[in-house]
Amino acid sequence: GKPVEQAAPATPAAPRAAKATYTIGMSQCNLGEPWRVQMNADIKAAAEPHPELKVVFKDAQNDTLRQRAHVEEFVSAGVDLIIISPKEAQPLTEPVAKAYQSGIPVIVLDRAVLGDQYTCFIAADNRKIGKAAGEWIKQALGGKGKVVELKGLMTSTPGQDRHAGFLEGIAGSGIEVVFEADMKWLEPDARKEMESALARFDAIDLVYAHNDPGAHGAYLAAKAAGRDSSIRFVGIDALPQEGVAYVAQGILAASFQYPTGGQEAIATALQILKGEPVPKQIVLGSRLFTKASVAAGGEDLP
Amino acid sequence: MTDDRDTAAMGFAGRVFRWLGSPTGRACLALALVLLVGFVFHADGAFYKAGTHRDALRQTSVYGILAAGMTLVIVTGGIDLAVGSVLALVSVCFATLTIHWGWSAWAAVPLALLIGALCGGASGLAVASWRVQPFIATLAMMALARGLAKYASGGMKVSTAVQEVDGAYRYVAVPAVFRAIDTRILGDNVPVVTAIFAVCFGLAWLALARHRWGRQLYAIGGNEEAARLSGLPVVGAKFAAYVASGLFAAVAGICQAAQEQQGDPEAGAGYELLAIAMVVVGGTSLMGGRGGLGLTLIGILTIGYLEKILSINAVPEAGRLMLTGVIILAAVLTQKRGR
Amino acid sequence: MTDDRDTAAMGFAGRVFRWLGSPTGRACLALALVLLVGFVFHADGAFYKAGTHRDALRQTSVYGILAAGMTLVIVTGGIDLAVGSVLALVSVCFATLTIHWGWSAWAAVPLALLIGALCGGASGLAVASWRVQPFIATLAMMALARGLAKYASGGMKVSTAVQEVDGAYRYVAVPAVFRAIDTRILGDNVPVVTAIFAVCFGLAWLALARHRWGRQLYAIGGNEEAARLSGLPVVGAKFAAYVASGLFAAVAGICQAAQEQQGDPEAGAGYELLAIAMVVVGGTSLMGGRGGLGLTLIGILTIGYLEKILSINAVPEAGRLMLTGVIILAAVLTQKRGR
Amino acid sequence: MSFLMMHPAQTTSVLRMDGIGMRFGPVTVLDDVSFDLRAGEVHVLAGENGAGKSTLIKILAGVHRPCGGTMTLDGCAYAPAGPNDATHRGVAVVHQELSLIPAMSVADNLFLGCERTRGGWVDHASQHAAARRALAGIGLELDVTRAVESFPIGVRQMIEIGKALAHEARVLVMDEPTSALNAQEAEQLFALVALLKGRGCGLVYITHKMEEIERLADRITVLRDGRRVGTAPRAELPMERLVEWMVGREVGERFPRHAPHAGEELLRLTGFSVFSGGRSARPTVDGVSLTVRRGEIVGLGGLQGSGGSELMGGLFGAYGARTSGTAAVRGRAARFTAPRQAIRAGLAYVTNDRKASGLVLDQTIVFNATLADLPRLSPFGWRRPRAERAAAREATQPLQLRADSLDMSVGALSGGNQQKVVVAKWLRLGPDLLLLDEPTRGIDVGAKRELYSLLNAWTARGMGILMITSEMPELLAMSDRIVVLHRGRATATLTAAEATAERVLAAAMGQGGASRVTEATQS
Ligand SMILES: Nc1ncnc2c1ncn2[C@@H]1O[C@H](COP(=O)(O)OP(=O)(O)OP(=O)(O)O)[C@@H](O)[C@H]1O
Ligand SMILES: Nc1ncnc2c1ncn2[C@@H]1O[C@H](COP(=O)(O)OP(=O)(O)OP(=O)(O)O)[C@@H](O)[C@H]1O
Ligand SMILES: [Mg+2]
Ligand SMILES: [Mg+2]
Repeated sequence: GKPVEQAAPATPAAPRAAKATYTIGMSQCNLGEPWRVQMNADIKAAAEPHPELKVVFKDAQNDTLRQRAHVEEFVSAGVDLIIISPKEAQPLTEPVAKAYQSGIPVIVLDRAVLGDQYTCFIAADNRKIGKAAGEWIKQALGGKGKVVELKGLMTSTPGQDRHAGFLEGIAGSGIEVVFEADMKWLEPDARKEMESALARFDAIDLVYAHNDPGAHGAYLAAKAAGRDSSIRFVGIDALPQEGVAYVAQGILAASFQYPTGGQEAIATALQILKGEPVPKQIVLGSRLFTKASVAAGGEDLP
Repeated sequence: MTDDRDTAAMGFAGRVFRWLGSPTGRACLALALVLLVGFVFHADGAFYKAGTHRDALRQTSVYGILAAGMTLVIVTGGIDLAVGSVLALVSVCFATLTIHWGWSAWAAVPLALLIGALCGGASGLAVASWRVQPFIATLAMMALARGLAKYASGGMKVSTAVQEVDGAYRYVAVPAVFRAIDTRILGDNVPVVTAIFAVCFGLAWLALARHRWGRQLYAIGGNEEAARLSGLPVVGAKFAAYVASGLFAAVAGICQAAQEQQGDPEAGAGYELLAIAMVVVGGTSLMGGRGGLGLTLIGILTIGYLEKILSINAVPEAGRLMLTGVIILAAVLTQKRGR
Repeated sequence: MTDDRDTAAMGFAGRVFRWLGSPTGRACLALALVLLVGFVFHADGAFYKAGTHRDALRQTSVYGILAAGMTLVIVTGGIDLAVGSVLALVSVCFATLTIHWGWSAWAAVPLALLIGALCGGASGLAVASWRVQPFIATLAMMALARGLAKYASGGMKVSTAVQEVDGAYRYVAVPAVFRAIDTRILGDNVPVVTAIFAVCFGLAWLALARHRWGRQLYAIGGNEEAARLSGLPVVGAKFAAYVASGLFAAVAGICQAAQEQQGDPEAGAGYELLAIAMVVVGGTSLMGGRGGLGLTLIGILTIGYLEKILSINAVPEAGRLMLTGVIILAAVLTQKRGR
Repeated sequence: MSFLMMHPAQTTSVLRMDGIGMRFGPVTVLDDVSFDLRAGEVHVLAGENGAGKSTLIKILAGVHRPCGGTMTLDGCAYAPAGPNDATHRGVAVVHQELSLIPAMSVADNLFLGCERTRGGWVDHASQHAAARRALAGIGLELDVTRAVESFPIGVRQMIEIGKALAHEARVLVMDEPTSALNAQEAEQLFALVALLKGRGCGLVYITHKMEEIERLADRITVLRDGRRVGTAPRAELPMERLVEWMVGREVGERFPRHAPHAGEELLRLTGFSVFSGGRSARPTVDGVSLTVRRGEIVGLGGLQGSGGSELMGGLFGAYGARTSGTAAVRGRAARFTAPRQAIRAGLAYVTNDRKASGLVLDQTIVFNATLADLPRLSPFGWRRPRAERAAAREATQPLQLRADSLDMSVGALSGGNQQKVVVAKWLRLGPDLLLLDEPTRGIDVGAKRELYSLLNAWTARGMGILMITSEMPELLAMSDRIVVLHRGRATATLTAAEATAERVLAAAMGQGGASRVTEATQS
């Protein structure tokens, strides 16, 4: 990732006296998605070499009110730093601000909260990644073709951004989205929707799915219909065991990494705990994995 | 009648023992079991802090409101699977009215309640008048209300970030009614949502234990044919139970929207199972005709505290699910009753 | 008795009319209703393609297997909310055994089935021996099995990308059994999962309609006390129903893993409601003692086709949910029966 | 048929029960009860409601385990592990409460628990044939593939008996088998009893009907409050003594005298029809005309399924709008489409199946006794628990309800006491016109006597009563007029003076008395 320095207001928390151990409270909004499991794993892995760090993980099971309770519990337990990957911006803004004002540094990961009452926000940009995917597809198809879009849960912001970015990316080309459906991030649903698309359209050039399991489900449907060789599949997330693996196996044409930021969060946390200044926002870069670049560990997106 | 004499003769120990054998006693045993877990695993004393208990009550208030309405339906031998979706629909509508359209609470709250009552009424119509099985009628309403919530919100959260015609975002203030619901009263001790829950619960208790309608619900759940032949308004009473459940879901939806400061079309998924579990863990039978709100209150506290204890101990997801399963079963086993 | 003479006198039209009034007839009417929607909204002729129907059957096979097992439980007046979680647990275990540990199908399949049977057995024990209400016993098992699935998989999908000790990934081949299950047979016409569904369905049908055990299940659902007075092994028969449901969920889990080429601890969420809806839309009463697998088959097709028709028409999520709600209700209303 | 096999007549005891005790929680239900049954005898077990008769035979059937005492069967120790074990040892029981599964077919019910199977697979063909044969053996011919619930309650009771006899039985126990049978069906049953007796089978017979005791019993054992009062051959136990043994005091005349005081007309039905099976089916009540006056008891006679229950249900609004013809209550047109309307117009309806349609079994006596009177007991909707208690006490006291407490759940009461709760519920309302469908089903002599006196008291106060009963003596003794139905039509109207058992039966079979149909509306 490429940290982007910003003119950020000073943290109210003064540099603290060095302690033997620091407790970090980590509230994950939902562990039902592999990507978030990976985020926790990344945080854990990054914290492991630092024996002075103790990370307490909590899972809000996709429930905003539970996550709000997490923050309150962390404050009352007196943790040294809070990392939160919020489910919602609006409802978590206030609890996070309260924690921040009580002197506990807060790192917000992946999804934002409103205002500026936190220490640092670390995230990738879904819209940018969606746009990159759109542009890549435009180029791969030579500017025209029939595309199926399998969308993530469209009530979620990542789904909305990956969709909007994609439309931006293919804007002005001859690419036609012939079939779009909400597969709610789920592989079996993606396979079902793809089967319907296959039944309706004899010519499909490419499938753009909002996550790699979705692309994989679409691939399985096409394979069962004997049409997998004439269709290319593009996904997002590029987790090592999913998207990257599919690209390496030649199932997906491309996968766009959506970094978890786990590593960066711990690095930033260490800085904060040592009293060093940190930027207010860190925008993570993305990597593109294709057949050509997968062996080399992908290529940075511009 | 001899029972007064018997009781007098039994002595204190005997009466305690007898009480422990009663449904209420058994339910309390289950709650005690869960609290015991909290005392043993107190998470460095967090369990002994007043704030923890206040938060536990606040967190469980929305479920509790649903469970209170659910009890009325379950007593008739029915079930209402739609409450979670109705909650979402109402939260979306309420947020749209107050945040986007700038309605005052005096207009928005009644309309939100009306929406909940209409959803409940539709289920009630299907169950009471058209005699559709409650499980399937409310399952249909569950899908329908969720679809309406997504439709009404355009699939987006209804928050204070309002999109203008030109696509730019404008931030509006959080409505006063949201702030009013999401604070604490009585010397900063009681969350307003908990007070709302207490009022809802009290109303439901009055209706079920002290009003004629409650009798009718029990009679319908116990023997619908006998109730009909005794001249009870079976269709009307049943219909009203579902309307009440929809109303309570609407209240829960308003509380949810206020606490989240937005209307979320995905809110409340799975809450119906939690609310039903609260009613049943209390000891009310899904066969209808037995149980009551006293038991439901114990069930609400049992499950509410279970969640809180697992949460303050930061039990990981897998362990939490397993423990929830085991403890619910253990709680119910202290009651040992079934169909 | 006069009814034989009546029937003879009725003539063909009368008999058709009478059949339409029977539970089977009513269920078929609901299916016809859904198919009619398909004929009207055929999505540029996609509905008329054989492939669409083949896909519809494949997609609904996993649900169908669950619904078949569910029918056995529902006939006893019970319910099994745990099937979705058990499916996930089995899919994770099966994937671990075959992909990571390299077991052959001959060893992995029996062990996977055993895991399903054990989960079902635990629910059955709670319901039959300890007399816990089925709803709550299987709700506890639902949480427990999901927790176990997450624990066994470490919260990650178990796929062909295997992590080595050094953190690097190694890709193993998709096991032969996965490929075998995820193909088509009989001249590429019948998906193997559909064949598996047919076998499961046939077994369940035989057991319920032709075996002594089936009589016992109906009797228990119809009047448990009378069944006991008639000397039926009530506890054993009920227990076996839950074991069977667990076994069927295990078969569904294996099919799911094979079709996804991985074990997903999040798989099967909400499938239990779909399976129950299939049983009930068929016309089997949740009160127990009535209905059967013939009706369930119609219910499976009704809901399976409904999903497919909404999908080929690319109906957006909100509309899909609303239509599902309305059509389920319409389907059940053609049956007009309830508690 | 297995039960047709010949056994040499024996006089030795087949079955002995010695010092049997039974407790439910703290309540002692049976205390040191001894009982013996000889081969080829009918041993009647008599006693008041709640005396413990059913409990005793449930012990015999392996349903309950006694908490004391011993049993021997054919000289061998007998301690059944469960109902199945008892059946295999040759003890067959027809329980008081129907133990059939309503939604299952007749054949499936008959062989429930001992299906005819090959390796577990049910042999439906042979089971159907065997079921048909078993039922033919008790004079019943019906479609054994039909669900039991599609038959009227009387037929169901016969099916239940058929079920007990489908297996070879050394001892057959019948707990109030005729409580749902009409005279004709009862005759069939008595013939069957004689047949079995002749075959050397020992029969235990529980009944509250004096005629049956007189007619069938070889010996009689009387229970009171869970203790055995005595055992005697019928010849040595005249009826008055028997009743005294049962009740513990003299009861007096069985059917108390009743002076007719017919007053103004309460009910007039003209061409009243009920389509209980839907408009397209044959009406179950077909153009019946009758009147009931104040102070009058009108009996409805007829065979099982003749439509009496439907007539009452239709009149009471239980079938909604599925009625035709005219009904007038106190001279005003009254076509009730919901029971609520009928209740408001001063009608009350005691149905013939208290468990299915009379009581909320899980709930208390107070709950049930005040259920129909809720509107009055809860002004502005709010209930007054004290007033409810008082009302329940007031309503149940004259009926001499035997219960530990008014807070007992009704399901724990004996059958007769349950019936009293149903009656109490309706009496609370002080109805003008009382519809009674088998009001004395399953209640003991003492209680019957009480009920008859009450009927007389109520009619004296101006209530009109329409009553269905399958007990001919009751019908003849209590009715001022008798309307006989046959397949939904009124075939005769007889005054008390004209009515004889023969005439009623003939009309019930659709013969004779036909000329009187036109007079049905006159009185
Ligand atoms: N399961 C039970 N639990 C508690 N008490 C019971 C139970 N079954 C019966 N009793 C009580 O036992 C007593 C005897 O009941 P039982 O049914 O044997 O009477 P009975 O002589 O058959 O009366 P009836 O003539 O009315 O049928 C009654 O007081 C009844 O309330
Ligand atoms: N559930 C049912 N389904 C179909 N037919 C029924 C049903 N119940 C009753 N019947 C029919 O309705 C008619 C009347 O039945 P029922 O036995 O209730 O009459 P009844 O007047 O109560 O007889 P009685 O008063 O002598 O007991 C019969 O022809 C019977 O077959
Ligand atoms: Mg009895
Ligand atoms: Mg009758």
